[in-house]
Amino acid sequence: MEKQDLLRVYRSMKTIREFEERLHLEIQTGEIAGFTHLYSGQEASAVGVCDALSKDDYIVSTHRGHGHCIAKGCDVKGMMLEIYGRAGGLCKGKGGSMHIADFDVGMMGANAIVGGGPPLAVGAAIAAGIDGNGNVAVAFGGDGSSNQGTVFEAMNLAVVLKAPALFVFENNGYGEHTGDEYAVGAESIQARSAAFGMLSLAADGNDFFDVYEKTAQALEHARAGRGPVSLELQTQRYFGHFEGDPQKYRAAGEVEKARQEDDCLLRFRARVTGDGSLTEAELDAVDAEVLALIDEAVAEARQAPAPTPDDVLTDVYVSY
Amino acid sequence: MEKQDLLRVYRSMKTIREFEERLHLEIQTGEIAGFTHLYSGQEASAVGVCDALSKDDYIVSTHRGHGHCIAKGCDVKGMMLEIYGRAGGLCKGKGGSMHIADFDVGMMGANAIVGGGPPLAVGAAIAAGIDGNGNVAVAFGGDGSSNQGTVFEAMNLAVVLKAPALFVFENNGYGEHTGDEYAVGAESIQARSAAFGMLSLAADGNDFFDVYEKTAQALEHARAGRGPVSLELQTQRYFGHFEGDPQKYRAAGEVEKARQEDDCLLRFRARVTGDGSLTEAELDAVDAEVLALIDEAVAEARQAPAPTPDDVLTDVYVSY
Amino acid sequence: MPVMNVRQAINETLHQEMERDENVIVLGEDVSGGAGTPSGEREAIGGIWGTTGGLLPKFGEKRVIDTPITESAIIGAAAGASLVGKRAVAELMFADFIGVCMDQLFNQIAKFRYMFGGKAKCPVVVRLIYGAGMNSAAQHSQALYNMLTAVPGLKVVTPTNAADAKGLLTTAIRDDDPVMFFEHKALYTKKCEVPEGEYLVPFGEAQLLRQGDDVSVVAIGRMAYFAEKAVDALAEQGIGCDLIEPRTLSPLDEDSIIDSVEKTGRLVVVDESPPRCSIASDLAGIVAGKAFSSLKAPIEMVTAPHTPIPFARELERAYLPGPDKISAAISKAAGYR
Amino acid sequence: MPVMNVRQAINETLHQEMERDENVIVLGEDVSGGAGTPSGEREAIGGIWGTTGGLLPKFGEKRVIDTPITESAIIGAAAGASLVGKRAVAELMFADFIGVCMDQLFNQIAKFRYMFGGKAKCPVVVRLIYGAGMNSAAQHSQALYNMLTAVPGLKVVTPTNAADAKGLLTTAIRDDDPVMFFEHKALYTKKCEVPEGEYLVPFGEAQLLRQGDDVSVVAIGRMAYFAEKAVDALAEQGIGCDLIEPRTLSPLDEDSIIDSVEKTGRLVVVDESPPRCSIASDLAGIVAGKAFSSLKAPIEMVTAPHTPIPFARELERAYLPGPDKISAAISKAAGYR
Ligand SMILES: Cc1ncc(C[n+]2csc(CCOP(=O)(O)OP(=O)(O)O)c2C)c(N)n1
Ligand SMILES: Cc1ncc(C[n+]2csc(CCOP(=O)(O)OP(=O)(O)O)c2C)c(N)n1
Ligand SMILES: [Mg+2]
Ligand SMILES: [Mg+2]
Repeated sequence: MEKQDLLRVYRSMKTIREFEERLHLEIQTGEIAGFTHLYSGQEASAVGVCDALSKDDYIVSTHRGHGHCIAKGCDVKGMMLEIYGRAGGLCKGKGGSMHIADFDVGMMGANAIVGGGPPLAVGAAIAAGIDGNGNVAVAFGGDGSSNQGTVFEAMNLAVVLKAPALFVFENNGYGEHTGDEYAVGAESIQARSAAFGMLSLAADGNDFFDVYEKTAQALEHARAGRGPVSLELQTQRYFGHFEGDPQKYRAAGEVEKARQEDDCLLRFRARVTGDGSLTEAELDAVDAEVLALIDEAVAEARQAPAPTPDDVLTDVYVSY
Repeated sequence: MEKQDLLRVYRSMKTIREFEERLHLEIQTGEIAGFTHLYSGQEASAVGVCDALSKDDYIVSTHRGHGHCIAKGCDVKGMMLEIYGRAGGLCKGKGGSMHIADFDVGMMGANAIVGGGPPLAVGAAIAAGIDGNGNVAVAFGGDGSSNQGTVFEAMNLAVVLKAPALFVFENNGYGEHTGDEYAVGAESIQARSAAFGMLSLAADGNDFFDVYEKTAQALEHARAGRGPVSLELQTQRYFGHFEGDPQKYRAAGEVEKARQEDDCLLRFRARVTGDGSLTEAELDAVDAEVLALIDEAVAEARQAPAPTPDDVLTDVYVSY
Repeated sequence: MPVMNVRQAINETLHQEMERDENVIVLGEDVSGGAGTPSGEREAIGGIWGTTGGLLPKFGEKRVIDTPITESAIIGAAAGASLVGKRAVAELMFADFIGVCMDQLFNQIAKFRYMFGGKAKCPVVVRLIYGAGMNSAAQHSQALYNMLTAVPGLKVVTPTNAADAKGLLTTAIRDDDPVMFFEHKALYTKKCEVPEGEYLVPFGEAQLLRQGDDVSVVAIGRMAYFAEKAVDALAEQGIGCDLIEPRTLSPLDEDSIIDSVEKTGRLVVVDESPPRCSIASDLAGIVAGKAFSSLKAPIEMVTAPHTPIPFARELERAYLPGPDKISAAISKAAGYR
Repeated sequence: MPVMNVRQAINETLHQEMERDENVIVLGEDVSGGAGTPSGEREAIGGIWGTTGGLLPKFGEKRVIDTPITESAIIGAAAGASLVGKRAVAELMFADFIGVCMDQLFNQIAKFRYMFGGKAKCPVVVRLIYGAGMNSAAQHSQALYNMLTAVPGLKVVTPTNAADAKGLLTTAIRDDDPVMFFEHKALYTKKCEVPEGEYLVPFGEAQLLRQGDDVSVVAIGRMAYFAEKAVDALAEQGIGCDLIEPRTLSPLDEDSIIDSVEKTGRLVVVDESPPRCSIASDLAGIVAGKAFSSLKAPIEMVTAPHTPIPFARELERAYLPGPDKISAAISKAAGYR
């Protein structure tokens, strides 16, 4: 990767991290309403996948969608406004954290229904297949989602139609308060996907480079018309399932250890400085830039106007 | 197997065959209403599985349920009355061909929703597991049903809970007018089930003995608390998907060939007479008995009284 | 004008619209049939209702897509394709199957535009084949349009004749919102004259099947035919009815119904569904709110009973609202003082 | 009598009924939590709403079953177990998730008894946590009881206070029919006195929260609280209302509503759902048919608008029927001449 590419990747991961760490604090002020599921810890997954995509490829996301949105190129301030429920938010304050979408950058929406997204991704992939434009549609999902019937159906349909879809399973070890060891009856998500008849890969979800390379391999396969691909990523989430989660399912010291020893940003930094691709100073400069952006985004969101009651009634239909 | 066992098995298979062949004719008179999906050709599957079960084990069936009902011990005349929509039918004429049930013999109902049954079987299996009574619940399904999300969910849940459930996939090559080669993206249903983390077997669905033995193996596994089992049976249906199906998806001569070369009744007969277990005369006597029973059942059903309009309003709730 | 039945009208419309707009695609179980079968016959059925025949040979496998039995994925895929530029027409072989794909219908398709602040459009059409009358029992006979009419974001259409089937389906396919298109299985063979070429019937415009001053009768789907019989028989006895068939349940032509009730003062609603939270009660509620001052008699609802749908001929006949029950309700409304 | 909130009342009831009848089982996502996790803490949460806490330690893993995210299998398994002798209490963490298991609810559970000619019974309870008010947006806030009230074969219960939560849940668990038990997430912390020990509230008996002669107000779920505010304020202005909270939507205590309307001649129905095919229109339809002669004013429906549920605080507040809108509707009904 070129230097500018590495900087872009780092900026993207760092933006997600700071966005989420900051939200974690801001939520405690009570200013942000509703459910918020933070992505901290999983940045290499979103960015590893999305950086390998083109702008015209599609992604479909989940309840834990901020990372996917930022990685695919959604406007960070527009997202922050949305999460604050402001009129100027990406969805005019109607969607909130769990429903951010931006079709201009191929982001087809976060989805608060576990398993709701993969069938949609297959549809976008079918459309790409008809148009023969080489686009791929990615369905993000978690370990927990991998047991939902809609996800299995989507995988089988994609195989049957050889649709250029990529099923990314971010395995962070938990679906809410339950372990994947329990909820996934299969030996692994990867093995189960393989048995559906598709190319099935796995990567270290905390290693940007591994995720990126496996995604590139998957995309080559899918773009060549050889059918869908599954990709299981082992990763970790730093915060609770939702904000306020007592997290009694964690091992003692689990998160601290992950943050110290297996953090995707630290690993990225070590590698690119270690091999001389980037300097600490260059990365620090990105950090500063990102922090400033997030500060600005929060400041603007706080002061931005709320939607007006009349807005309730619009955007239900194109015409009615 | 003892002689009396072999005779019972043959009688059961033959009863299904004659029941269905006769229905095929009777339907053409216009006397029978609604959708009817005939089981002819698949008898060794239903009987091979059900003969290995005890009366206390449960089965859950499909739209193509007559064979399963007879094999599990439903009253043949009660079934015929039901299919004719008579007040004395097993379900008082309210269910019809697609909804025959008889809880007294562990038959938890045919089901007109493809994939509707397997979750129910898992529930019965969970109940058996709680009571520790060693009972097993069998979910019958077709190749087509194997792609339905509810079926995948049922399999995973059974694995997670180690529920004593048996998923029987009768692969007759078609889901309505579509081939399993197309609709099942996986290498095989068996392989896909295996990847869910359960013991996964296959048998020649036209060979009673093979089905019976594999079922026995599955039951031993499930009764021992080692979790669910999947069993794929290769078989064939002799009639259309529903009565009236133009069957343009068939190869020329396909059914004739199956009837001559791979018929489960002929194969059973050849084997048991070949090894001297039973004589042709003994089997012929069963044939005559069965034909007489079906004649009687049809005659009685034709003359039996219809339900009365007031019956529409009963049996909705236990109390309301 | 050529005479054709509803089945043919729908088939013709699909052909016309697929020809006109290459973004129109069709998907569902056995919409062609024959995939992966030994006969080599690629169109083995053309839809079990015969409505999608000839599409695959003409438009090819990319645009006419046979699927496994996988309704959640069918509806989801139709939605996903329509979010990125296609106009997918998905078939649910029986409307009763909404149970296995309901999330895609009411949490996804219906809500995209709103949740995403107006930025998405999802011009999907779901064709749902519905209704009793063929002894298909509890899981293959239901009229479930009430459940989808309840859902903001969806449009719901219930054509009753071949011309409307064509005109409304054309409108549905060209509409930028998701449309639930209910086809009554017992009406497929109903024939009438159908305009040639391009023909659109707008949403939200009821049709007036009969005119009269004594009672307003609103009947949905197949019930319109039963109501016609009742109304015609009563006309001979001197009771005149407006007979209104809404054509689309969402949007609803409230004005036509209210105007009629303002004239007659009496309302009978006829609906094939059970009574609770039905279209019948929906219309009754609207009129009891908006045309109360004109009402001269209790609103009569003629519906199926609060029971599942029975199998046997005699039972299903007793279950369904028929001309007799409708007639009795109209007489009661007309006679109320 | 001890004072407790709805959450505690439900928890206590589950404990009591599981103790009383060993056939009662509980299943759902994270009803215990902690399965397969590194902490070794087996009860990591006790239900995300805190209603199933303490059950696993007391009754063990066989009867308190954590499941994967697999709603169709959860409801199906609950049904299957209940068909063979258990009384399963399944939790749907959010009622909005009926979309992914709707078939099991309306085609399976609801219809077994009828399809099988009265031979099956399926005493399953599905607990559905519902309602807006927590800015959970379009897919986590819906009041979908209308969709299930429409289904013959199901019973539908909507408790509004801790005592009823206990009494109705006890009745639900002992009932031999399938019961859809709707718990409003914004009412969990509402406190009141709750009878100790065994306590049953029968189905089909509404409660009269306020008495008055001018207007009948029927309010569902959380709307009863908003209606109370409106009614109390209007009482000071001399407008007296009967305030009826049905407690169960199916069976419905029609008599109480009709009796009240026969007294007041005016009806306001308040419902958190959008208007079409809602409980509001259902009740309006029933009254417009059965108490017409007593009606002196148009029936007023106060509902959410025909839109999905928005996220932002300001929008959700505008979306929900509140005391002001209810008050305006009552005044309108009372003032109609
Ligand atoms: C159909 C459905 N069931 C349950 C939920 C509640 N829920 C939200 S997130 C979640 C866990 C998802 O786990 P996983 O897929 O591993 O994603 P993660 O939260 O770990 O990112 C659950 C159960 C839901 N939103 N939708
Ligand atoms: C949910 C649902 N989708 C579609 C159907 C229509 N249908 C009934 S049987 C059938 C084919 C089933 O195929 P398979 O499982 O192989 O069983 P077979 O008919 O071969 O016995 C289909 C599509 C249905 N009844 N339910
Ligand atoms: Mg997870
Ligand atoms: Mg088959």
